[in-house]
Amino acid sequence: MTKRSLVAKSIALAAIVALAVAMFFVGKGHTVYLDTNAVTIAGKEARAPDLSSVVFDDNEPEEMGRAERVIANAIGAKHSVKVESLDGDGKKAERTIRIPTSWEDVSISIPALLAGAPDSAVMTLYAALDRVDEPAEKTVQQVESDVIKLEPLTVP
Amino acid sequence: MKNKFKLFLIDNAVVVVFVLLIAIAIPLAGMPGKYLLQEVLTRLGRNAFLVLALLLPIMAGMGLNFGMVLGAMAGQIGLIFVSSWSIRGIPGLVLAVILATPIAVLLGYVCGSVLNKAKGREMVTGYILAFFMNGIYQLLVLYAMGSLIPIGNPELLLSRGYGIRNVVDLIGVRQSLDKVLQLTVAGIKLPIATYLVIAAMCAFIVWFKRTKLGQDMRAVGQERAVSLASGIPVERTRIIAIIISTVLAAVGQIIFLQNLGTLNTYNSHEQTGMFSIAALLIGGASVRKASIPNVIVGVVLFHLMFIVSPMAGKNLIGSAQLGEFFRQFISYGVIALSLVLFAWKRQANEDASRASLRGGASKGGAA
Amino acid sequence: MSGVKAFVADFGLPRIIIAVFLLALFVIAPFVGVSLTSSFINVTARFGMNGIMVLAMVPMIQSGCGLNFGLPLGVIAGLLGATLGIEFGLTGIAGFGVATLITLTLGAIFGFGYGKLLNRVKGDEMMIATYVGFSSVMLMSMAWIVLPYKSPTMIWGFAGEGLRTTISVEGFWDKILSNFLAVRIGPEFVFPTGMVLVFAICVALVWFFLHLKTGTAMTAVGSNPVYARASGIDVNRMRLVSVVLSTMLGGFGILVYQQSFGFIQLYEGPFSMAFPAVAAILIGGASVNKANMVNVFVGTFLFQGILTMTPSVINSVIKADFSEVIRVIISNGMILYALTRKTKVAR
Amino acid sequence: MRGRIARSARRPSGRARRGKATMNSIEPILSLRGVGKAYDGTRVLENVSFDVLPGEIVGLVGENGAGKTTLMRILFGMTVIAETGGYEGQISLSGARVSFKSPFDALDAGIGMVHQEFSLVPGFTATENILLNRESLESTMLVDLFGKRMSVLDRGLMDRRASKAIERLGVPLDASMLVKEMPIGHKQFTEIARELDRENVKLLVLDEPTAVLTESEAEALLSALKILASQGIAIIFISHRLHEVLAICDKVVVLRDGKLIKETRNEGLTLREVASLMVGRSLEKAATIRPVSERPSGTPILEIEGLWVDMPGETVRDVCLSVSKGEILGIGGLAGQGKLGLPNGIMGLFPAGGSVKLDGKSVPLNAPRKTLDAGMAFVSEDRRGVGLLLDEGIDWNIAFTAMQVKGTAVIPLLGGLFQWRSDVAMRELALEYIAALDIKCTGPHQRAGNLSGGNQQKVCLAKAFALKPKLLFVSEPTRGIDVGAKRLVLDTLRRYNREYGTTIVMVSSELEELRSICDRIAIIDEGSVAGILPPEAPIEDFGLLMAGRLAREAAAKEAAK
Repeated sequence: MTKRSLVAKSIALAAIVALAVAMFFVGKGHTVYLDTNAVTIAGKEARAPDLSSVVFDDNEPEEMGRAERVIANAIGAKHSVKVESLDGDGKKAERTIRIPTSWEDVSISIPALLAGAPDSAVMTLYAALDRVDEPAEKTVQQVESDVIKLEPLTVP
Repeated sequence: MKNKFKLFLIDNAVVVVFVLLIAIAIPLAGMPGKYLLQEVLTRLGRNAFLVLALLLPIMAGMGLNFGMVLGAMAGQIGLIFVSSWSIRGIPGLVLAVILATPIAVLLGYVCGSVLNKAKGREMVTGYILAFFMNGIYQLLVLYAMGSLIPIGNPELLLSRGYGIRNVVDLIGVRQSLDKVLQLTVAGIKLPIATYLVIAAMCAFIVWFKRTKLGQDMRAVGQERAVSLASGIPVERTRIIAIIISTVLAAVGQIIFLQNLGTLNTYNSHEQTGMFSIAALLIGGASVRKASIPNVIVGVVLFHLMFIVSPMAGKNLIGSAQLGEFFRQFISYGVIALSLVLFAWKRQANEDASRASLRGGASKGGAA
Repeated sequence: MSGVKAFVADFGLPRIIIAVFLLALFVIAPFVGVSLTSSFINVTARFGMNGIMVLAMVPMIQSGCGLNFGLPLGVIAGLLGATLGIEFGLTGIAGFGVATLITLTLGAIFGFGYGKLLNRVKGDEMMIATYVGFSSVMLMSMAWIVLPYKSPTMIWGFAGEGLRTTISVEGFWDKILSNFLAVRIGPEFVFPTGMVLVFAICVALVWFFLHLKTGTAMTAVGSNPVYARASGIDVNRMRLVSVVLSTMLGGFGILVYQQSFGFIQLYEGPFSMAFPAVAAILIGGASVNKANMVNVFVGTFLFQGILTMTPSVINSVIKADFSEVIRVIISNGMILYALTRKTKVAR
Repeated sequence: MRGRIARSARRPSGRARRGKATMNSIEPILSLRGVGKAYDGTRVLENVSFDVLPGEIVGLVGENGAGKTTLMRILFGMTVIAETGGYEGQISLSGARVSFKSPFDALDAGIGMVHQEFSLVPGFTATENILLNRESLESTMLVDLFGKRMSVLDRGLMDRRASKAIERLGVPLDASMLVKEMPIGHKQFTEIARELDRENVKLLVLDEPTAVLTESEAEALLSALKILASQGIAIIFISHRLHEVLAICDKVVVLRDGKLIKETRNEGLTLREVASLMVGRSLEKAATIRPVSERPSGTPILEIEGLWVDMPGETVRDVCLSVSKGEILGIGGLAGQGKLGLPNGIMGLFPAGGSVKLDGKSVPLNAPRKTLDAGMAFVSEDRRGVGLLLDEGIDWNIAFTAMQVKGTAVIPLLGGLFQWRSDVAMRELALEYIAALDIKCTGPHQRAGNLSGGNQQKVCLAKAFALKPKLLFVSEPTRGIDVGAKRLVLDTLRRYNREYGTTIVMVSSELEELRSICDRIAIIDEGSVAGILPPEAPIEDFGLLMAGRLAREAAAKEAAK
């Protein structure tokens, strides 16, 4: 191997690894739960407007009442949330949030956002209720196909 | 003129037969043309890349690469990891390809080495190797994942705590390639980016044939002994052909699955090989010769038949199941037929090539 | 030391591993609460069920046609025989007898066509056999829907569209061979004397055939076709005879299998028949062009032993059902091993 | 040896060609000194020394087995030489001692070789074949990543290089034509052009280059070789067509039994002289051949007319031959001329046509069983491929054919419905022949594959004798077996001929062997019988019969003068 090709190969390998790492961060997906539940910030209860318009990234605006939840998919870390009260009080807020890569799903509190609370209060790690695993649709035996077992051909 | 036409028919007998078959089946199925068009265009994007993966081993004289299933497995492992880390969209696909490639290279190396030990019966060996590796794949995915190999997302796992579920929802990457630059023409959606990737692949193959490696593969494919005598590393060249094919199959499977959006963990790869091979053969390719037009024509014809035959069967006999069986029959049958025709042709050619040496007495002087 | 090496080289490492593995399973079995007797009886029953299909590999291997991946063709003959027998409403020994007759006749016809085909594609037999087998299975699947069977035990009751996927032979010839002279051992287990006996008779017949002048010629064809031709043997005819024989045996094999299993499996059933039989005879020590009766016995026993023992023993030991995966790896690994070994006589 | 010293001054090669006056002061391109080789104690080459000068064409002649092939293998560093213990003596190329590890080293050093069999890729053009694995390349971006093989072919440069090589050869060869569409002569030119593309080619070795060519093609080739020599390339020309050798060579080197018999300038040489040099040797007192008066003659047992056989490499074109009852007829000739095709064709192993009569009854061709039934048997030259079931025991090997053809060792069961193979009878038959032919083995069950070559040959003979044939074809019975076994095999044949009156047709490449046992010897050349001679005939007559039709005509002219 010549020195030149060694260098080229090293660079290519590094580039691929770098690309993989970049993809990992750029493509990291999160499910974002936008909630209008009332929250308590610093001992004060913050309530959402009766009706508000919420825009997540470039998604269509969602009209939300109180104690509602909208689920949005997010790719990458940086996202923007825009809230506008439709109660007529003209309250507005916009914030760019950064979701840590290690967090799978996050919830974003709209009242907290409107109240101008710090990021840590606006965005929290989404704690799922204990998910009940529904029983697997097939038993293992069925899964493990025979040497030549044909599932009905479904190339949809 | 008439003769030329006849020759064309003989050379493309398989294609002609399928065109006729489909021409009969389409009216029987009674499906709207727009629907058919949409389906065929979608499937072209979905499958063409996989079929392209078969070309190089044919060029290197190794026949139909039944071992491409190994690549499909590698692609699926890549997708499982990407799903488990919930990397989505194009980045998810790119990452899946980056993960799948080293696995595919390794599997391709193994496959190529095994096939080198079974020269002359590469196809059946590759075929069995695919089943064998399927066992290893199951061991890995059904037992090791979630226990030895950490899987971040418990949703992917079976309720017993390890092993990947039968069906993995690829929601994160679903059609993320197809949707890039997607065009809608007269209500028909065209996955332009996918087509571009396929076109790039075709361009690569055309270019590859002009490289030294491509030239060596052609030489090895035609005359192994002569190539060896002229110093071409025959075994290595054959292994490389299989490695490239396996890697392409891995990428092809990722493209295939991103379009479908769901991964049947234990089945998706199994029929990849057969469908791709059947499609290529229907496109007019043989065990020794295959080209990019064969791929495109084959995918279109094969999938047209796939779409219309259940409905045609139902309308004809009143049984959709019949059409279902019919299309499986065709998939297997076309492979059997093509192998038989090729074996016959080879024997006929051998006889013909020696015909000039026979009947020496006709030169006179027999007294 | 060199003796051990020679033995390993001759017998093949994979076979030794498999034999040791099975031995280990038997040794471990009592310690994890798996009854040895019941295991043994189980193995015997499966041995009788599958033996003839393994035997069906022998003629084609001997004549140099390679591993019979086209076994489904014989199985189809067996399915037709069985379903026709039921259609005629025949039960008991008469029913089984008629089914056998039809099976053998059809097996001979199918085998003849199949053999003619294989003679024209020398060198590519195995791959073509596989796909001819598969496509004929699919063709028959269509036929099962279309054929005008009437017997109510076989057709879908409400839809009225073709035959059922599985048909019970209860009331026809369920365990007719297995129960013949059966010996009851313990409360649950019955030794299927009749079935094992029939298997033994079949083995004896094939052995007898291979000892005839014709059988000798067939062996020579497989051993060195050029030698055979130089000795005045019609190589193609010998190959044809072997394919016919293999196909007929395959058909009868599935009948014996069905009577013990209790069901006829139509549609995609025949798919899964060839590979285990191929793997079994290879595990028994056969190569791609040489097989004998000992290979059949040893191979069927080892392979069925592993199939029976792994689920129970491995499950008890590590609480995970590896058995299917192990089966896939062992059977295909064995075939792969046989294919990649250099055969001694070039074809 | 020849009084030339290798360290003389180098002269421009152009002046060197055919320059007898300057010969002594020119450095030879190739110089062999005392080269020898033995395989497993059998000596095949002994103390061979000669030189090849720039621009000189050296004709290398000799019978099969004279050592030509071995010499070329040594020169090319074929691995088989090193694997069997290397060679003796030294080889120098342009004054420098060389010892090649592989043919590729030899190629790099400037030696080109054109083999008898084409080594071409049929689906490639002439250009692609000429430059096979030496293509002109253009680097690409991927070269650094994946190695040189990711370069793109530079088709333009390749075309230019190929045309240059073809031009040098001076023949009309279409560089863009696919090899499979070429006439045979052009394939041969392609092969030579491939060697010429190497910049440094100094020495070209051609092994029977005209064997497959038509007369006009051969002429074109010969003049092309002359052109090459005039460019300073040295050529070693191996051919059995002696008239070609005399037509173009500057020097003739004759090998016989591994020894250099004669090295002489091609001045005033006659065909007869060369032919006798090639085959001549002191004939051992052939006490074993029948005196002329006792030789069977008259009643023909086998009559062959217009026989053609399509046996690859041994094509029979048109043979007419009659074999007398009770005689031993020898069939000789050089390799590739069709002598092997004769028995193989009659016995139905290769497609054949024409008329063959045994005892006046016509025997159908292409049906091995019919010829066996008629009473003919065959011991093939290809023992391991055709003659034996290597995986089976001696008993099977000996008894099988007789069992199938004559029902030997068969017990009829149920009134002949089944024909049971009697392993006991097979064993007895095997034991009988093991004793009769003195087969060294552990017993009748020993696998034939484990026997030595000589004993395998005896098993093959036993197989044929067990058929009790009227006429026995024996093909190369002593090939690849040791001296002691050779004698035994020949004695056995003679005994069966004398004791049982079996007519024997023996095909052999070893003329001496034929002359030691046969009553008559037919020489096959170019697929037909060149002539039939008694064993006592002058040796050069045999040589001339083998040297080709044109050579015979030329010799006749010489004689007429």
